[in-house]
Amino acid sequence: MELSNKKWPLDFFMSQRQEVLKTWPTGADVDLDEAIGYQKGIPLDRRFVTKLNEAQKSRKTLVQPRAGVPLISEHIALLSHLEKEGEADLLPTTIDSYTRLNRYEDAQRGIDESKATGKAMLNGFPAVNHGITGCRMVTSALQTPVQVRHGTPDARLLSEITLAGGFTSFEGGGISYNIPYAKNAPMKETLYNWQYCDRLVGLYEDAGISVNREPFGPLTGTLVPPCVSNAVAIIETLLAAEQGVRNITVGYGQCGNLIQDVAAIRILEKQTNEYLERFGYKDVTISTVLHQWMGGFPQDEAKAFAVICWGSSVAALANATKVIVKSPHEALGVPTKEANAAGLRATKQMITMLADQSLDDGGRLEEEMSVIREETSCILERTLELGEGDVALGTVRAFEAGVIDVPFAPSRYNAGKIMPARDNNGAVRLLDAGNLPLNEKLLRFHRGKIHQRAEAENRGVSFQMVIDDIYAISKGRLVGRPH
Amino acid sequence: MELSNKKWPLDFFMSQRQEVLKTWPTGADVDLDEAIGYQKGIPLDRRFVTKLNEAQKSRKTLVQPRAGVPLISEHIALLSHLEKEGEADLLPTTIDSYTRLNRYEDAQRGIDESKATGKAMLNGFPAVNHGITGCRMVTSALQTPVQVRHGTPDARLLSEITLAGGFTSFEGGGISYNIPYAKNAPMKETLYNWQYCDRLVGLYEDAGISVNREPFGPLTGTLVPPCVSNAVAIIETLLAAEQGVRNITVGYGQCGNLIQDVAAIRILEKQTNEYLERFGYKDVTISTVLHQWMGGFPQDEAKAFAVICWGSSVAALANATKVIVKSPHEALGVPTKEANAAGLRATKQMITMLADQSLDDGGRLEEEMSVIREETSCILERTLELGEGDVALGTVRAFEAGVIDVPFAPSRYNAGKIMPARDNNGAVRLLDAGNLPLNEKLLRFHRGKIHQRAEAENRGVSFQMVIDDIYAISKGRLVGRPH
Amino acid sequence: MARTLVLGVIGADVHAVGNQILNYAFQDAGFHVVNLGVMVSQEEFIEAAVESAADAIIVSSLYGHGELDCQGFREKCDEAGLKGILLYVGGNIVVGKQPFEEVEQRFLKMGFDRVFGPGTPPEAGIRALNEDLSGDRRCGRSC
Amino acid sequence: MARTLVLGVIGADVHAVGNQILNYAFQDAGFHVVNLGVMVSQEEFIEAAVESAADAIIVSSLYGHGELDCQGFREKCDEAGLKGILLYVGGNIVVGKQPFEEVEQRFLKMGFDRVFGPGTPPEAGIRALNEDLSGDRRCGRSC
Ligand code: B12
Ligand code: B12
Repeated sequence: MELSNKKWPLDFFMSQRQEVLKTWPTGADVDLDEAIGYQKGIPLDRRFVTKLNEAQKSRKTLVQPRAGVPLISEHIALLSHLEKEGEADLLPTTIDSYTRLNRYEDAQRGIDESKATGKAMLNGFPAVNHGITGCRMVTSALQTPVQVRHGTPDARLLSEITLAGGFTSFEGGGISYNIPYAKNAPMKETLYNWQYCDRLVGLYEDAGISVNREPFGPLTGTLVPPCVSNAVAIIETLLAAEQGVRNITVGYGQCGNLIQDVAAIRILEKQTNEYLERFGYKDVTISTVLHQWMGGFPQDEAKAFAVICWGSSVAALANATKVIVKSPHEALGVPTKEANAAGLRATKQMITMLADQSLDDGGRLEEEMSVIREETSCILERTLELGEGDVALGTVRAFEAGVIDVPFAPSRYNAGKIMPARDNNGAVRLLDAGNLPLNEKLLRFHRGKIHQRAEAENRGVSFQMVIDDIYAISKGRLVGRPH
Repeated sequence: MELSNKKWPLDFFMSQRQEVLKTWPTGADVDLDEAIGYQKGIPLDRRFVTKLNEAQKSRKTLVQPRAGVPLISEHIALLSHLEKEGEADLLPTTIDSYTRLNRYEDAQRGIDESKATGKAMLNGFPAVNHGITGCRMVTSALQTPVQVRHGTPDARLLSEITLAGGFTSFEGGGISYNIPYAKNAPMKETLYNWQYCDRLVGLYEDAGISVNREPFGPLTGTLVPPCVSNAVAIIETLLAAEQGVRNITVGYGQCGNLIQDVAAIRILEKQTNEYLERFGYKDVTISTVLHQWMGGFPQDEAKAFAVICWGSSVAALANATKVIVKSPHEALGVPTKEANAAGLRATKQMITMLADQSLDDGGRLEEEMSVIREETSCILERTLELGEGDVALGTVRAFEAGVIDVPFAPSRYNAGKIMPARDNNGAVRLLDAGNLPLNEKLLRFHRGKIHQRAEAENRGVSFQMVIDDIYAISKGRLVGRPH
Repeated sequence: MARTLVLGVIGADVHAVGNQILNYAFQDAGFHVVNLGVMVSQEEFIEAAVESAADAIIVSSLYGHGELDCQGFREKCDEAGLKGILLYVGGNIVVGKQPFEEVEQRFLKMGFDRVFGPGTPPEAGIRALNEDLSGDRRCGRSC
Repeated sequence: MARTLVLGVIGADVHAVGNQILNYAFQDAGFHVVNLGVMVSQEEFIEAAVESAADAIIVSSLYGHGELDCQGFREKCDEAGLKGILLYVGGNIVVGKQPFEEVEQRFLKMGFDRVFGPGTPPEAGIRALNEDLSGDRRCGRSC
């Protein structure tokens, strides 16, 4: 079937499904009716959507970690710890990198060696290898709803197994789990594969089972201009809605400047709803997630706490529906459960402490929101144009043309022409806008901001600025100034 | 001599001095000329004033801990650790509670028992007992300027010994080191005793030695309305300036609401300068200090980090000249040097990360600034009226009348009639304004704010609100809501 | 009949907030409270207890000098004829973060009946008082 | 003449940022760099090293599977005729925060000449390369 943003016919989906379930033995256990029956048995208060909706209504910000280890019992112990000692409102199951690339044999080797050495040899939970039974052991052991978090370009089998396994939310998307997470995956292919996942979620929705979906907002986590990540989130939302998804959390990775970050989250929610309405998708509920700083962390734990807390403040002041939490071990390795829980507790304190405050709707915030809105529109409208009205096709062409362009991405299907850098107040701007279809006014705005910084630093505009910015947070700054 | 805000005649000061230096044997070693000579030998970059002026010029926020242990060598080791591992920009020497109350015999017992048991039995450094030599050992061992931080109603001998001992900054004031730190010290007496300290600093200034002075901003650290602490800071500044002090850091203890805190710090600096000008004090340089949350802390260290980091953000966004840092051990006891350094590093990361941002000058900030300015004026103008133009006399009478009134203060010379509570956004307001001379408009403003909260919480206005607010931060909230 | 408590913060300690809350909470719980406030000496505690025929003395110490300030308190009570009076201490009673069990032992040895760690909520004190004072006679350390 | 380095991120690892910076820094320091980017297999490293007659292979691993991905690398180099080629590895090469000395030992045992911990700045790599490649012959693990 040619790629287009059209809801997949059921029989086409079902025929694909036959193939997908064969790609690893555990696939054979998935029976959709049985799975829907199992999901129906999950109490409402253990479902992701319930928690998100409640939080949105009461303008609370929920707290969620990342976490995953190779073995089932250890994974349950880990999540229980984060639930109790971490006071997590939502739980994750982070999938290991082999599974993400469908390398299930390697994942098996990781499981075996982890058992043998008593050390975690995988960086996450290999859900496909553990199969439905393994997944259900995990999801049923906890009071708190659990989400699958991964980075899988082809997550078809993973979605089948984990949804049947009792997870009530599934992260990812055809762009956001391709460009930052793959080198050789054609955009066409990953959009297509994610239509599968979304269609599957749509089937659950049709059966009255509400499953949350979450495009991965931060992309490469490294100086991603808000307009780029917001455009991607909106596209993935439209693609998911078309396949029948009804509950979507759009995400954004903290850039570091308070005004820009709050503006980005606020306008992301607004603009997503606007595009949904424009394309006639009704009954889709949108919530937001802020990811605490996704770039390089300081190694010192006290300093890492500061980075974590700053992200938490921003989430609270922006009234994000949830915040994804880092740990004080971030710079060093996958955190122990204690370090993970400590990151959560610091975040919880910050979030609840700031629950009754939000950022002043002053001039600079409005200004920043309108800049991001305009940039994002430029990108989305050009994308739609390229796709002759079809956002799926448009996305493929937009990436070819560099109209959407993610900095520092590993994928060869990403142009890699834009170069971001911070302005004098730490907001992420474009040092080189590459082929992003920004209008002349916006380009002038970016140039002006970067030059202002260069002048303040008494140096020319150069790649060295970008490098300095990449290291900055880990060295205790936001803007990488020369010494 | 009757108390009045008049510069002490030199011979009067000198005659008092004879008595003061006799109150403990180590006083005999102080020779003013020798001391001035010693201070002249301290390199400029080890002086407090130099660092503060530089920071103010470059709009940097400096980071300073609290720290003090009973024995000299341990104290030096502690401060060296905070200098190196804590990256402190400024150092303290926190004085123990016996010394603060001139109970030098008890302090001696504490020194002796600390030596005997190998445990610190005092909560600070007994500088008077250690004398000039002990102090010089400390101040000369460090690259970073050191300040005396205490809480001493009668600090005359302490100021003599520590200034001769090479300290270049001296905290405190006749109000701020009385009301929160004493039970039975008449205001008249402490104002008088602090005129002595200020006059002494003035003598150093006359000799070309610049010594920083710092009124203690946070007072009882517990729901102190900004107008009360700002009024006290301004009064102590005027009193100090009259005696010849030339470099003053006015302080404020974080209340918790971002807008209110930034507003309080900004207007504090402004209004202090305005009053100085009005009374004709020229050449007095004013800088600001924000104290991280001074009330009850959460016991959990991760949560304590969040409280620390939130204070740091506020200091950075308010562009305070320095920030006084808490440690993750705050709720439990005097911190180990490691915990203290961790608090410092978290603060440093936050401050430098936010160095290039400040809060939007939006409507709510302006509004809050003008509220605090007006309240503070009401208090100060009534105080001046009561003193028939003399601020020292006025202060004594203002406290008698409850025109200045500090909540939760131990002093019987404080009216204790006002009752503060948070509004619905966490700003500290007046549930009961006692005898504070606020105008009707302001009183209506406070009543309105408190009622708004009561309504939101669906309960009546009561003391229970205040209790809930006192516990709130330690339980992870800012506003103490009913369950 | 309401039990009488003498309440105060010992030594040179000026931490007034917790004391005001304890005062409020103990009264609210039905005790008769003689609150001496902050900076209370052993002698003042004892004098007040004698005068008010108190059932218990509740000592707070927050600032760290508790260990020095409390030395010999039980003995002084005994001398003053308050033999067996219930003696509680609570707060941040030593300098620094120390293992609570060790601290507790040291203060029990000094003759306190109960020792409460940092941040103990008033309810814990009230519960303990209700237990220890539940008999119809004074019930001091001996029971 | 400029020394040639083969650079890449091993295994299923997509962390691209550090790789781009190392590429820039090594070139800036005068090396000739063959950068294979991310998701590079042992075979691809070796092939590129043979083709470019490289002086060293610089392996990055960030995502935690480094220990699995690097098994047998030295042996494969030997088989491919790259005996003695300089082999560095760096990044977050194991899962979790582990004592660096132990990790280093494990990777040295696997045949790597130098092992660099989390967040090592490029300059440290450059310094090491300049030392290890300073002779006028290739200087691998044997010297
Ligand atoms: C940004 C980031 C991402 C981005 C990467 C985007 C991209 N495609 O590049 C995204 C979000 C996609 C991502 C994904 C994942 N990540 Co990631 N990520 C990070 C993060 C925060 C920063 C990495 C970075 O860019 N740093 C900045 C650059 C400049 O530094 P660097 O990468 O360390 O490289 C420098 C040095 O290490 C050194 N160096 C590197 N190699 C060598 C070799 C030699 C010889 C020398 C001398 C020096 C040297 O020089 C480089 C340049 O200065 C780190 C944590 C951190 N460091 O703070 C985690 C981290 C590396 N990620 C981690 C993990 C586990 C993952 C995931 C599996 C998801 C998950 N479970 O959370 C996936 C992996 C996907 C995959 N298949 O690889 C873990 C690895 C854990 C471990 N080793 O125990 C880390 C440490 C976070 C953590 N504590 O859990 N990640
Ligand atoms: C506010 C505060 C101040 C204010 C006090 C204002 C005032 N006059 O009241 C100011 C700024 C003036 C101040 C001064 C000092 N402080 Co102070 N202060 C605090 C702080 C932050 C909060 C105290 C508070 O009000 N808490 C809220 C109330 C409600 O709780 P609470 O006091 O703990 O009381 C409750 C419980 O403990 C319990 N409780 C108390 N007694 C008893 C008894 C029984 C039987 C029971 C059941 C329960 C019970 O019930 C109370 C009500 O809920 C604490 C640290 C913390 N807790 O976060 C430090 C702290 C108590 N201060 C400390 C110190 C050292 C000082 C100073 C010496 C200055 C310094 N070196 O930093 C001076 C001392 C001056 C003096 N002579 O006493 C230390 C004590 C260290 C130690 N024990 O090892 C602490 C722990 C901070 C620290 N970690 O260093 N402080």
